[in-house]
Amino acid sequence: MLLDAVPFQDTIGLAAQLIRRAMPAMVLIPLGAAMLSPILAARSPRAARFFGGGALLLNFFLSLLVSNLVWWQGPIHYHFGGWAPPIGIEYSVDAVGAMMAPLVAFFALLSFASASRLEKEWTPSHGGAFQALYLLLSAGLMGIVVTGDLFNLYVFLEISSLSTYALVAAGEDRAKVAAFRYLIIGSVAATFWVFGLGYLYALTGTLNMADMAERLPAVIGSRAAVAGLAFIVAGLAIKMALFPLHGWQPDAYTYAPPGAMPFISAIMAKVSAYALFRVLYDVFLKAGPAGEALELLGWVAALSILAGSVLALGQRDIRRMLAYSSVAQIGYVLLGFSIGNAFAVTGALLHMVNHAVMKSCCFAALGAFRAKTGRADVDGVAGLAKEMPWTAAAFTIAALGIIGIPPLCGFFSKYYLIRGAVQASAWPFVAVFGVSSVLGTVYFFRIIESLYLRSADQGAKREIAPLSVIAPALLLAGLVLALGVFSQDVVGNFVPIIVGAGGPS
Amino acid sequence: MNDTRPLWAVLVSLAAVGPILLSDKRPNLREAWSFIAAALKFGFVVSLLPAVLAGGTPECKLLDLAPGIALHLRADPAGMVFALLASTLWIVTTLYSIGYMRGGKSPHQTAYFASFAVCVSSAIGIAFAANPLTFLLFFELLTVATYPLVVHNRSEEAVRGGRKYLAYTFIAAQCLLVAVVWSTFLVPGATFQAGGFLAASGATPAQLRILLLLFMIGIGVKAAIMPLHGWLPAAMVAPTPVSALLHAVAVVKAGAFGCVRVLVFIFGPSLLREIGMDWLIASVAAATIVGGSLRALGEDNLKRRLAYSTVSQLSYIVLGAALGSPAAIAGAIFHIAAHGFMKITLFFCAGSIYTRTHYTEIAQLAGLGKRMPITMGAFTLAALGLAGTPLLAGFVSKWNLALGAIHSGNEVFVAILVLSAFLNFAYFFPIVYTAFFEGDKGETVRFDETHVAVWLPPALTAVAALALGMFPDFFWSFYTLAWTAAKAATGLG
Amino acid sequence: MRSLSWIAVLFTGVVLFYTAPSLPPIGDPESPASSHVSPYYIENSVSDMATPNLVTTVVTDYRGYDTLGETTVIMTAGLACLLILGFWTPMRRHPTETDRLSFGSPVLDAAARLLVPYILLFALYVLFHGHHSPGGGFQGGTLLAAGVILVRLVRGRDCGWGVDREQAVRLACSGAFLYYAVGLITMLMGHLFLDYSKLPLPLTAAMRRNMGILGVEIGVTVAVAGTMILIFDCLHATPHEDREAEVSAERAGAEGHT
Amino acid sequence: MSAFYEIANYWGVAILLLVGLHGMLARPNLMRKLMAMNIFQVAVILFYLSFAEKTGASTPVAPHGLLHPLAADFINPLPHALMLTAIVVGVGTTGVGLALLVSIYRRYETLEEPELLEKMRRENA
Repeated sequence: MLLDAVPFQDTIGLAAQLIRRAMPAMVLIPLGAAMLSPILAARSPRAARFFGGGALLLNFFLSLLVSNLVWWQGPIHYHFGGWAPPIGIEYSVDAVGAMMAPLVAFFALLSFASASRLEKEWTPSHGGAFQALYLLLSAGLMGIVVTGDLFNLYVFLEISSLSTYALVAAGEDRAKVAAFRYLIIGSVAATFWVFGLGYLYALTGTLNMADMAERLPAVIGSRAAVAGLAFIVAGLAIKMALFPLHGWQPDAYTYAPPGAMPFISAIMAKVSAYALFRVLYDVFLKAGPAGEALELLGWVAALSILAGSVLALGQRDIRRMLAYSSVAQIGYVLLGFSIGNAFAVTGALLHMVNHAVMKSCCFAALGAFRAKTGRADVDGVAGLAKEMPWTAAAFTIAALGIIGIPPLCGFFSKYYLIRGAVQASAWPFVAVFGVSSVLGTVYFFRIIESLYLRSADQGAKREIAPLSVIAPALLLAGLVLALGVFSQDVVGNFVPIIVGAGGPS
Repeated sequence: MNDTRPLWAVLVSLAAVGPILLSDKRPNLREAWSFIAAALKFGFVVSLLPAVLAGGTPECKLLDLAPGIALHLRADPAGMVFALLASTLWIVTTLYSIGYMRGGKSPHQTAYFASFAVCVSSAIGIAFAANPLTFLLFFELLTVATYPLVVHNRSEEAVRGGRKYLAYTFIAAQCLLVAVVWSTFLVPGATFQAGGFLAASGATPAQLRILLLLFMIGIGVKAAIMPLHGWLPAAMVAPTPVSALLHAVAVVKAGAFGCVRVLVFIFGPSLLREIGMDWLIASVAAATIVGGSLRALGEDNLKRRLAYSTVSQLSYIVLGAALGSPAAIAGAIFHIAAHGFMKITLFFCAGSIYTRTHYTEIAQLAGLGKRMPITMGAFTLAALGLAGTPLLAGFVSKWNLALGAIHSGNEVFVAILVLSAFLNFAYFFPIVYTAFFEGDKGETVRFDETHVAVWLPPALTAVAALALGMFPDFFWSFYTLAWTAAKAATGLG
Repeated sequence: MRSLSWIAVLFTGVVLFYTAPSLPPIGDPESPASSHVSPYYIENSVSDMATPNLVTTVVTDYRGYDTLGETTVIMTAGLACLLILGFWTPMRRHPTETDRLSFGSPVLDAAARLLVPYILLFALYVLFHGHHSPGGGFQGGTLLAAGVILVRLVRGRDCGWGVDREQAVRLACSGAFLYYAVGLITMLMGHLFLDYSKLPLPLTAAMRRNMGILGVEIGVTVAVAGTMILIFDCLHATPHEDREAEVSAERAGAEGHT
Repeated sequence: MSAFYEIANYWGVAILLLVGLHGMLARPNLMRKLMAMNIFQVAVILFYLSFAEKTGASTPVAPHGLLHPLAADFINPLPHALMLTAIVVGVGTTGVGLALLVSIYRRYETLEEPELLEKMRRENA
């Protein structure tokens, strides 16, 4: 066989070459599986589900291999159709992309079990469609993470949006109205992205990120470039559900099917935030985004943090409260980007990972509570800690993480963000972090109090929550702790890269 | 160089939490686990004593928490005092709470013992933390671990007390986080140094003042300094062993120790005097001392009176650390231990009175001295100690504090100390008087003590307070530890 | 909601009108868009892949991966409609009386009978001639679907040459998969994804690209046709319970008349 | 900076965009919102195609037999290729939107947003 004839060191080189060649498979595996799922599901739904799960598992291992290779040997580039950029489309995975890719793959795999559990009541082709859309969503999000071409990013943004509209609409009756509102606002966002890209294309003539980064400094002075950036950022702000533009998120999170929620809640906003990071720090870095533009972005983010926290206070339904809390937490990420120094950006990227884990743990635990009592409001979960001690503990760990209690992971991303803000002596932003954590304490402890301190009303119907829903919550809670303790290993990989790659000092 | 004993001291009780939770159904096994953990922890801490007394600082660095900042545990003299106090009193409190809980048949005992173990391990972590970030990590862990204890008996009043506790401590936690981040920004990778590490930070005095303010708010809530003390009386609704833990063993003591760390080991006496904040903090502490005592006078509930007495006693420590002269710092560090022993005795007595007679108001205690001589005897001994009468631990620390006040040139605080002695006497003597001299004289009263596990701990701690008064270096050599830390902090070397 | 819209419109309007003048003038040959990347496309597509239609070369080869994404977008839309409106109304082989005449008056019936074959033939022409004249996969697929949907509209809801919802789903997915497979072949052979010049065909590199484009165009056509039919069918379908109610009402009506 | 008449297309684009945006956000009827969304997407298509223009250049299909077309003779094919995608995305979104509207109408018998929200609130209470 080819491999054993080659001495060991070469096999490493060969393996690296193989992974370098197989990198786009991170998107192609779920894509191909999605295309085959409806056909397979018509024959036998069980086989289709194993096929989908297997594809996501393989995809997760590949993403781990790719990210380790990137962290070991530097960015990987892949030219589609044999055409080098800027002629053809290019996939490029740098250190930060190598962090996001396994994150997307992991969450796709993790909530695939609980998402597909929902299909039992549906006809086979209905189920096949649900699984195909779920795989398309993970392919779309992975496509956004690894692409190096701005228009290709739009295409995969649209794939993930369309599949999210459908996944949200698959929930209860009111979900269809929420999905329609999400469709309208989401298509505004995607069209803003294309429109902003149009401006930049008109000025630079290219769609490739690296090439545009070279050609932007010459034209950054003109108003059109700033307008392009403004439209792109506005589009992504809608996708990230930043305050004033977050209208669609609470309904979408509340009425979406619980199975898919850990995936949607964790990753959707983060991938858009990552796209913003690529635009701000890959494309616009050399051109130096206008100082006051970033400053304005910072104030929008701060407003979003405060508004999200305050709005979350007033909610009885936990899903809606978690949606508003996501509005606040994504504000942390944007604030980290707009502060701009290496610590703040590291904090923002780390917070993307941490918040993805914590928020999806909350939703997974909530899914288990809902499976048990059928209700998802604060009174509905009263006294559940006695019957479901492990899930309640998982929810508490995630909640304490979001508040920022050491040694959980939320604390460390907040540490970097505040460290960055102090270094840039942006004192109002430091105050914003503090206030929002306190507000977070209030609305999370209200739930913890209800879980542990109030007695359950015996009348409510009680089913046994299936293991496939509880397991993700426990696994994620463990991850929250592990990410906290080993946050240095996660950070160690992309701080030098950001600082090294001429990023913000 | 990597001496892992401090790490084991912290981890042993964390490790005990698992077995405690698992042996929920078998109380004896659960108590056994607590005892084993307490004994092991005490053993580890005492094993560090000779090395520290010989001037060494056994330390160990674990994984990095942030770039350039490791999870760094180091046993220095001041840390040793707090660690010894916490581990010793944990054994005594475990014994006491077995008796108290068994007697009182209170529910949720497993949650109590588990969070108690986490509290003590974070207290030891705070004692041995070598850099501000590690200190913050254990400080917030303590905050979270104490919440289940404050809301222990799940009553509406307890939940409200818990909410108040959360409001105070989490706002403080944010201020402390910002302060720690700012200090690591000013002096990257700094560890606690006797005499403070901020002197070379190059920050302007105005910035340093704000930084100090943030630190004091962050830690002051736990140290129950006057404007920030609101949560402590509200937390009195918890059962007595919890109050004992809150007051004497871990929580509030961690706050006071935190103030010592900030004032002596981050800012340092010379820097404090330079930015003119030493008299400000000292006067706030003095105000708390007097204010706390006055509030204690007004309280009729025994435990609430003891709570306000803690508020005022803790500010002795803050006062000593703020004054900055060697004697004051030594007195402050010694008072951490002295107040621990005395106050825990008072709470144990209050608990044993409650289990036996369900009296909570001071007026009800008439004639109790004859029925419960040992409990009331210990109570009187500890009360006198707190008032600062010679031959008791309180006197040693008060004497050094007064000496320090004179050395540092602010004589007015000596007057404060004397005034507080009278106030202490004013709010403790009525209790002692009603217990021994009032009540119906005539009928013969038989000896009516509670279960041995309830009256033995207060007796032990009262005797320990007496012993500490007479021989300040009794067993744990608190006095020498306090003075070594004080000399190092003020450069007398 | 209205005030938010006025603010948004006002703000976007200001940005548009303020920044439009700084865009390059329309039609200027030296504008960055026309001078940086597009000259390569214009000058090299005929020699690279023997395809005069420059847009087709850009769509299917230079930026072929975009079009794979596009085809997936279409398939996603189809599957989304199926999931949202997946009320399963199986095709009935023998249409009832009303189905036949729901739209079809004799005039429409005759016109459709004449028109549909030419629509389908023109669709195939547009597909296969996409290399040389404006056209290609998407246009071909839409025309194919138009023909089938015209028959449905005229001949009533439930008969459309056996292309019921199940086949439409299979059509949509297999079309997209054909496009995906063409790219996968070169990747499995160790070359780059969608690199048609490495296809295992006994032809010159340019002709291999030409054939690759054709294969991809066919995939797109099948996908678009399948999806269009699927979406039409979903929107057109009535849920189970309404269906039964309709049929029973019909039967009652029929008894009433006889 | 280009003169007013040189960038006439972009005024058209701006107007279409604003009409679409207003229609989507302000119109109460959901179907109208969907139509406004199409106007919004058409505006972007016009915007891109106005980059492709080259004065004196013909449509991007090389005549038969011309092996090396000159850049100046043919307009820029890239925006046309991109707008093919935008059209397809527009169709996809409209298709899904219509499907949602059909299912909403079937469930609530109305497409007017105020009425709809009122019905949902009454059911929820």
